[in-house]
Amino acid sequence: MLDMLCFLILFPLIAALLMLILPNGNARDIIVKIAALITAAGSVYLFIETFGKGIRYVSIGNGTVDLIVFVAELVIALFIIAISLKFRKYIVTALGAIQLAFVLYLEYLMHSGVLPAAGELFADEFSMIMTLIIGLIGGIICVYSVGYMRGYHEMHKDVKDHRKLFFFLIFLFLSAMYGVVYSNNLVWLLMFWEITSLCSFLLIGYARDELSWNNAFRALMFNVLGGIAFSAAILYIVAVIGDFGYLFMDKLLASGSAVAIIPAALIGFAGLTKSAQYPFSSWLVGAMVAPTPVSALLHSSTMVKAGVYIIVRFAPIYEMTYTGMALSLVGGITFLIASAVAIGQSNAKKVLAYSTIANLGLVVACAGIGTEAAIWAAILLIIFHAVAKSLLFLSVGSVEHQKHSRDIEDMTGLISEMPKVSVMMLIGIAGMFLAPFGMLISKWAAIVAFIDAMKPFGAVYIMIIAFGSALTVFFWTKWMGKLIEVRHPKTPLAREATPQEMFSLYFLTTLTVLATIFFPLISYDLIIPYLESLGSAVPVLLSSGDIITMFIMTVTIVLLPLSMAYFSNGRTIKGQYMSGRPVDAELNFSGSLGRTMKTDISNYYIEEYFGEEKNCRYGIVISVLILAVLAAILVYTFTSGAVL
Amino acid sequence: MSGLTKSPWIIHYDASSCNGCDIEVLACLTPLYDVERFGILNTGNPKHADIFVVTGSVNEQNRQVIKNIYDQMPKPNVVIGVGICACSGGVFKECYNVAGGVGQVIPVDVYVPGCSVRPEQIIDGVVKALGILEEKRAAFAAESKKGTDTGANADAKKDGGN
Amino acid sequence: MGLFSMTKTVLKSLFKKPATIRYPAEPAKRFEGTRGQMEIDIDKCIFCGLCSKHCPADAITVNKNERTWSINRLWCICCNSCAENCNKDAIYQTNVYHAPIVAGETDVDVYQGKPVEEKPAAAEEKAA
Amino acid sequence: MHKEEQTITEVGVDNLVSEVSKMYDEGYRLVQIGCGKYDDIFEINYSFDKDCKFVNLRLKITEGVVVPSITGVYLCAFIYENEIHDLFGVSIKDIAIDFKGNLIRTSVKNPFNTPTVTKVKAAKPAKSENAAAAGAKPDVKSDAKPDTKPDAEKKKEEA
Amino acid sequence: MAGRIVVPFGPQHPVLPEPIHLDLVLEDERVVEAIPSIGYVHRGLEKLVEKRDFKDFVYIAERICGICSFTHSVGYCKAIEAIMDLQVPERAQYLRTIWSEYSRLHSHLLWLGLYADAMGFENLFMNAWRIRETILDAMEETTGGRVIQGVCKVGGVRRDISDAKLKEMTAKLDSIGGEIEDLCHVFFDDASVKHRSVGVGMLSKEDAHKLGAVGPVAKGSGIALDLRQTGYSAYGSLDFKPIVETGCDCYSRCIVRAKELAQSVDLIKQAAANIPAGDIEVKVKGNPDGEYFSRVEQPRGECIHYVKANGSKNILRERVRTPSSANIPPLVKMLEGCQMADVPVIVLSIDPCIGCAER
Amino acid sequence: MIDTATASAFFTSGISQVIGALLFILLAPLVGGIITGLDRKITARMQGRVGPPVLQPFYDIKKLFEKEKMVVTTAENFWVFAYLVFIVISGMLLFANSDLLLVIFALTLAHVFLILGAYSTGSPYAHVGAERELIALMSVEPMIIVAAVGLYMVTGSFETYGIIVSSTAPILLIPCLFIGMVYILTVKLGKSPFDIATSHHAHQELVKGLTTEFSGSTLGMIEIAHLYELVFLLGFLFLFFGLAAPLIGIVVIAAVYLLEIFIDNAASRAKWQFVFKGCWAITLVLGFLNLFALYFVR
Ligand code: SF4
Ligand code: SF4
Ligand code: SF4
Ligand code: SF4
Ligand code: SF4
Ligand code: SF4
Ligand code: SF4
Ligand code: SF4
Repeated sequence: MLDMLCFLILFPLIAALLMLILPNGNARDIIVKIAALITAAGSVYLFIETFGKGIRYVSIGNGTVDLIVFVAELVIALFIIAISLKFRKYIVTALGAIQLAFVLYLEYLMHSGVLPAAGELFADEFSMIMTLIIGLIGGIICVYSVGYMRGYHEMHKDVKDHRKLFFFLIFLFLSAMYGVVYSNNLVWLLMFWEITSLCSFLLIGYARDELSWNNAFRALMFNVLGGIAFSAAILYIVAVIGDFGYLFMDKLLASGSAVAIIPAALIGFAGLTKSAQYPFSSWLVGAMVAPTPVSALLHSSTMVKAGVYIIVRFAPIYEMTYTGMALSLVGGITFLIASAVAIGQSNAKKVLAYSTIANLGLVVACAGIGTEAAIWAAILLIIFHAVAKSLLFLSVGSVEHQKHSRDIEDMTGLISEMPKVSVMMLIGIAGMFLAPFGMLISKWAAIVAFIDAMKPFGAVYIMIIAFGSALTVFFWTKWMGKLIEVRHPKTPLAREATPQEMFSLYFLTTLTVLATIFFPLISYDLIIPYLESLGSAVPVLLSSGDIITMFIMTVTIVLLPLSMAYFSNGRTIKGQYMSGRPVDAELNFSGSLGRTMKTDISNYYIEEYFGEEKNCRYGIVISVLILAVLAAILVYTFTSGAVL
Repeated sequence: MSGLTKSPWIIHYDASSCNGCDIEVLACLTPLYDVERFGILNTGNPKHADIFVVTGSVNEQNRQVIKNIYDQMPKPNVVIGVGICACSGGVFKECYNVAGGVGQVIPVDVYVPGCSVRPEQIIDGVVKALGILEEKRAAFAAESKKGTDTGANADAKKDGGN
Repeated sequence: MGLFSMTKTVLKSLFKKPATIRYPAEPAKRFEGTRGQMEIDIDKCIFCGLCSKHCPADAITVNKNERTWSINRLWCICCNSCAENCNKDAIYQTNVYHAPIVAGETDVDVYQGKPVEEKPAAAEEKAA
Repeated sequence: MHKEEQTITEVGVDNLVSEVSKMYDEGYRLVQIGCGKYDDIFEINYSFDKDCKFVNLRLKITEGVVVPSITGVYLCAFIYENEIHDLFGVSIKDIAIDFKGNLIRTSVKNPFNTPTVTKVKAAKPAKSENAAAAGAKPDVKSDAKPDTKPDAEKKKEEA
Repeated sequence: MAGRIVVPFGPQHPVLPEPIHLDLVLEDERVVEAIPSIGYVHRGLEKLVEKRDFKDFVYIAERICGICSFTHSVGYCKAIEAIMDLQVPERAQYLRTIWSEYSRLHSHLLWLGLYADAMGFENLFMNAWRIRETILDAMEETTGGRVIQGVCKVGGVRRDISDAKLKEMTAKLDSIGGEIEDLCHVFFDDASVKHRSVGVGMLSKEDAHKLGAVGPVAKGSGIALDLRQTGYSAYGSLDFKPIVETGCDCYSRCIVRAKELAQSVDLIKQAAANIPAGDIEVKVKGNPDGEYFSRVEQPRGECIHYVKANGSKNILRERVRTPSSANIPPLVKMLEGCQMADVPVIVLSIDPCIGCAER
Repeated sequence: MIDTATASAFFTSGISQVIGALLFILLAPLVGGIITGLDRKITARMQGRVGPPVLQPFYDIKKLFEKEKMVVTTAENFWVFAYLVFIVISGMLLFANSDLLLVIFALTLAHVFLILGAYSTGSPYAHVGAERELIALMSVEPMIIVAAVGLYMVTGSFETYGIIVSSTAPILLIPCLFIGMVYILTVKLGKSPFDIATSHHAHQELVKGLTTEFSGSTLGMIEIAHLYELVFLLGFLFLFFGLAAPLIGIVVIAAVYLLEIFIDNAASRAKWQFVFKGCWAITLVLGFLNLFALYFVR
């Protein structure tokens, strides 16, 4: 147990260091694959080992580790200051300085006391779910990167090859993620948290051009801001509450809202920045400049997941407080507006980015509500989102390599050119919003959870989710439509992507489908026990009737393609209706003025309603207002001691 | 009784008519004549239509349009030439740009004479066409039964696809 | 600005008897002066060809030798010009429309005049 | 008998546009442009109207003379000028919206420039395919056999 | 972000009663380009003058179009009569006026119906056409034809209407007046109709003038252009004022036509009250020699029949400039930047009749 | 009216679910067809004409299956078939005591299939129709979800039988939601003024919009699905009355349907912007007010 937790944190770290020395080449590629495989296998092993055993603590506390942690945090802060000075990003420098000050002050305070050595690391069902997500999806993304990055550098001769650093960062990232998930000690958690910020910064800036750097710094800025909030929470515990025991998450959570609400809110704020909620969402959109595997990593299994992970962890504290409501309203607003913005995008990765932001918003909304049903929904959302979203990112990456465009319009009729990738992409998209796939179940659960949210707020949430899911249907369906819109069939490509890429895609597709089929098991064996461990009565969330309903739908969906066999028989094939105009195979027709007109068909983007700039502005304004209210609530709590 | 003759949907195309016959075709749909009594709908889409009503004569530009529309109609279907322009080119048959009646381009089943035709004549024409439609349906049903056995439809698939 | 300004008309139509003439179950409405198909009293015709000359649709063929007068029903526009130009008043317009013609059916009506031998009849007419 | 007063002033190719501009400045509306070919002379009438006062400019040209477009003054002239170009083969330069001979696609080129009215009997189908747009090859395969002609047509030919 | 959608709109399109083609380029549903192409109904009938006797040509002229068939025959006959200096009897002039206005009634009712249909208002379409049938009945009873009348001839008209019949006709017009009013009320006031037509297809007065708009299109843009004011047929002795609206949009054009319904009814009544007794035609001797631009106001606006003859029985040149062809340039202007859903409404708002535009 | 105890006893038994589902599968097309036939007849009468026979919808469908099987791409059949299947499934679920939210999601899924079918043809008109249908779907979706939530809040059950056997008719507490549902029903039934994506007759700017490329049996499947959907929608409306006021429910629903026919005949087609904004505004105002109020009533 102890070994496995440490192994999962340390093994990727070692692998990362190895990457720094290995030269580019097949050997490194193979080692990457092996390391990824080991990480994934380790995750699965840990999962099996702890399955059904409830919560477990591990202490490895001794002064040395704490010192390492302190030094690491110091180094990170200094690095941030240095690099931001170099690029003249003085806001980031300032933030870094604050962070540095906090770290030093914290060390000064802690110096006087002794930290009880009790379970710095821990594992329960929730962390196991996260373990699987990080291990399996993170691992598969590593495998995918091998082929992808080779192609990337063949295409982009102008970008300097930093693949060593790339793989170093990726593995470091995984290590830090495990750290985040397993840390019980908040100070440790903070360190891992900062490492993820830094890794993402460097990965976003991979191309080393101006755009990349700018976006990378935006990410860094918001994340450091979140880091400061996080350290403020720790400072609060140390300085105000004054009981070092509360530096352990389990204690803090057990202490209930009365004690923990302020640090929980601060950490929640940190979670908002990391999970790219409004007003911080722009960093995630900017992160699109990075190579696709990076985006996939940031979006599906790591980084943003760290943000929502921590918020969900603290969800019980938020239950029935205005603080929680404020957080979850930010999430709700983010869900609504990011979904709307996604409609106006034709860049596939941007659509994915906004949909990630939206989905995380929903998770945050659920977590902020904090009831058992809501947490149940939040965890389901995390799972299904991770699987389907990584599948989508990777398939978009593969299409991008073939078509040299990430524009959805350029995917017209993709199904006839790249049938395998397209079908997987379709499954991924369906996984994001259609019954009986997972995301939809989660949404269903969220609706049920919302109804019982704090009294009049319930109505607001219902409206938000009702409108939000309608928006979701729009942009996903039109994307699916593009994929299958065949104007004239082309011959499929012999090789749609590199074997590594195809393997990763098959793997993730299988995962998406399996997660859907086995979701009752996931619910009964993982989420419910976790909820029980939180100590409250768990409502019956899934009746057997619902499961049967879902089962009927799933079976139907699986059986339907069989009908294709019947339908491809005895049909006369005729061209499209073109108002009686004669057309050629490409649907060109002779237009006015003697021109030849090409029949273009593009999707609707309806920018008059769903324009990016306008909506993002609304999102930012509203969320800033809510955060201001949150600040007021906290100040009030701080001064009066009454939990709102 | 087949469904076809109880629900013949029409598509109307104005080849190069003078409007006289067109508006009479439209008039058939309106309250006084109301051909929906016979289940007739004006679909405006060849793919939904059973009866192709052409008014006006064929000229260089529209001959392909007529062909295209006819081609996109699923079988069994019938064509009615309405008005003498559609039957023979009418008073314009000697104009340089008029190639003649619709029969120049597609096979016509019923000719409705008149200039302009009267709604009652059009109704009469449709009634005649229904008889022909029923014959064609029977023939089509018999043939497609054979077709599925022998796989004769295979080449139907090939041609016309674009 | 009104919502549902159509209400009155809709309700009126709903409760009134429909305006429809149930042709062919009911007879078509027809006026005395309706322009229908052309008929000829072939006995009056002298096969002079004037009608044919003034037919804007060239629908009439007159064959003096064979004493036939024929009209192409798919060409005739029922304009009555032939009747107006016939000095013998042999042609007249009815108010009956021509029935539709199924492909393959004949569209030319040929009228055979009585053989020329009937001189006495012509003489009689002259006398009168 | 009601008969409108209608004046006709002759203009030449070189002062056409300036004369038309004058009409425009005086607030006239362009009513129509019409062409006729009498013997070898093309007669092009430019008709204007102001408060029901009807005046015409008349341009007489012979084959091959290039007429300047007046679309710079009256944009709506494009429809008439294209038509004259298509039907008479008169070349008109600088039409603002130039259909390049595709406004009215006729089976006979410049039909009003040819002396006789009676068309060639039964247009050859092959030609019609060419008339289809550049590049766009017709996808249509008609079930109609080329010889399926209504009896009316057949009789006409026999006659 | 919005991409282009290119749709071939027409020639066969259910909303178009007649074939016209537009290369429709859309962004989302906003029209960025709509260039028409025509020629689907071009017959070349002007050339038939070489074949037909000038008196028989009137049958062809009538078939330029089946909607304002009657006014075409008036325009053509008027040209010949002007060249030959024929004195058409007064009664014939009045009869021509009456039938012309009946044509306008039938044409406008037909148009109102089609326009309603373009907006997807099926019931309105049906009711407009139902009322129109009473007009057609009157036409058929007096001329023998529903849409192609064949009563106008060079030198007069072919059929007379008895005074009793005229009374009966005006009485009938009175009796359907209420229904027409109900119908117009919908076009004037209904919220859903206004939603589809107010502010749609703008054409400013200047543009209308510059682009040569005629008929209700010009009148809807504030230009009082009505050729009936020149006083041909019996219009000179009747009292009326052109109807003008200044909204410059589809709504205004629709209002103009709706108001012209009442105006036509009024004109018919005036004519029926004042019609003198007498002959209905003069004998035509000889052949025309000369040229004349004959202008008449059709339901869609100014139509010109230009005839040039040299004294033989076949005239040299007949050129018809029809209202619809004059209204195509304004149409191109109106379509700029509209919504796809507005396209049919705008196209219909010029009341396009391609039959005559291309002849 | 009906003894609620026996009713709930019956409705909780599994057999009732099977019966409900079977009845729906068998009877819905008949009922839907006759309603549609009457609809067309009444519409015709409102237009002053005689109209088609009441059985016309059945003739139409029979006819469609007699026609040649013509497609642009064979895939379109698959999507349309999936549409039909899922319409039937969502109806079955509704009539067999399933979770209302899942029923709604199944319905959405069905419509997504239909839209995908239109996309798959690669035809400009079908494409624009598909986009418009998607807008229509997006317009109505919130209201349906809100209505389901409202029903739950009143009756304490998401399951249809649970809603039906509730002792008070839900409509008493959620009248605004009912009105909202009636509003969006116009969109769902594809009636003027909201027939933006396709409509039964032609003459619209999109030719036949969504269904442009579907012909013969493919179109036939769509027609059948429409019949099922009609019954589904009316059944959904019935939930607002339940067994507490079944007769009133039937009368009100009949009246609502007549109202829809009337509106169809008394309005022109709106532009999609209006449809979208209108539906959302209605949902936002009526839906929110009613839900908000419910929190205090409960
Ligand atoms: S698809 Fe685009 S980003 Fe990817 S390698 Fe090609 S050009 Fe570069
Ligand atoms: S508001 Fe929108 S457009 Fe502006 S920076 Fe943020 S994400 Fe980009
Ligand atoms: S037959 Fe006569 S009325 Fe009909 S289109 Fe031809 S010319 Fe016009
Ligand atoms: S009828 Fe006329 S053509 Fe015939 S013989 Fe007499 S004058 Fe000559
Ligand atoms: S009625 Fe007219 S068209 Fe018919 S035959 Fe007589 S002249 Fe010719
Ligand atoms: S004009 Fe009269 S008499 Fe002469 S051929 Fe004709 S029908 Fe006979
Ligand atoms: S504008 Fe031309 S086509 Fe239209 S009705 Fe008038 S004459 Fe006929
Ligand atoms: S209003 Fe028009 S488009 Fe709508 S159903 Fe009726 S006819 Fe069809």
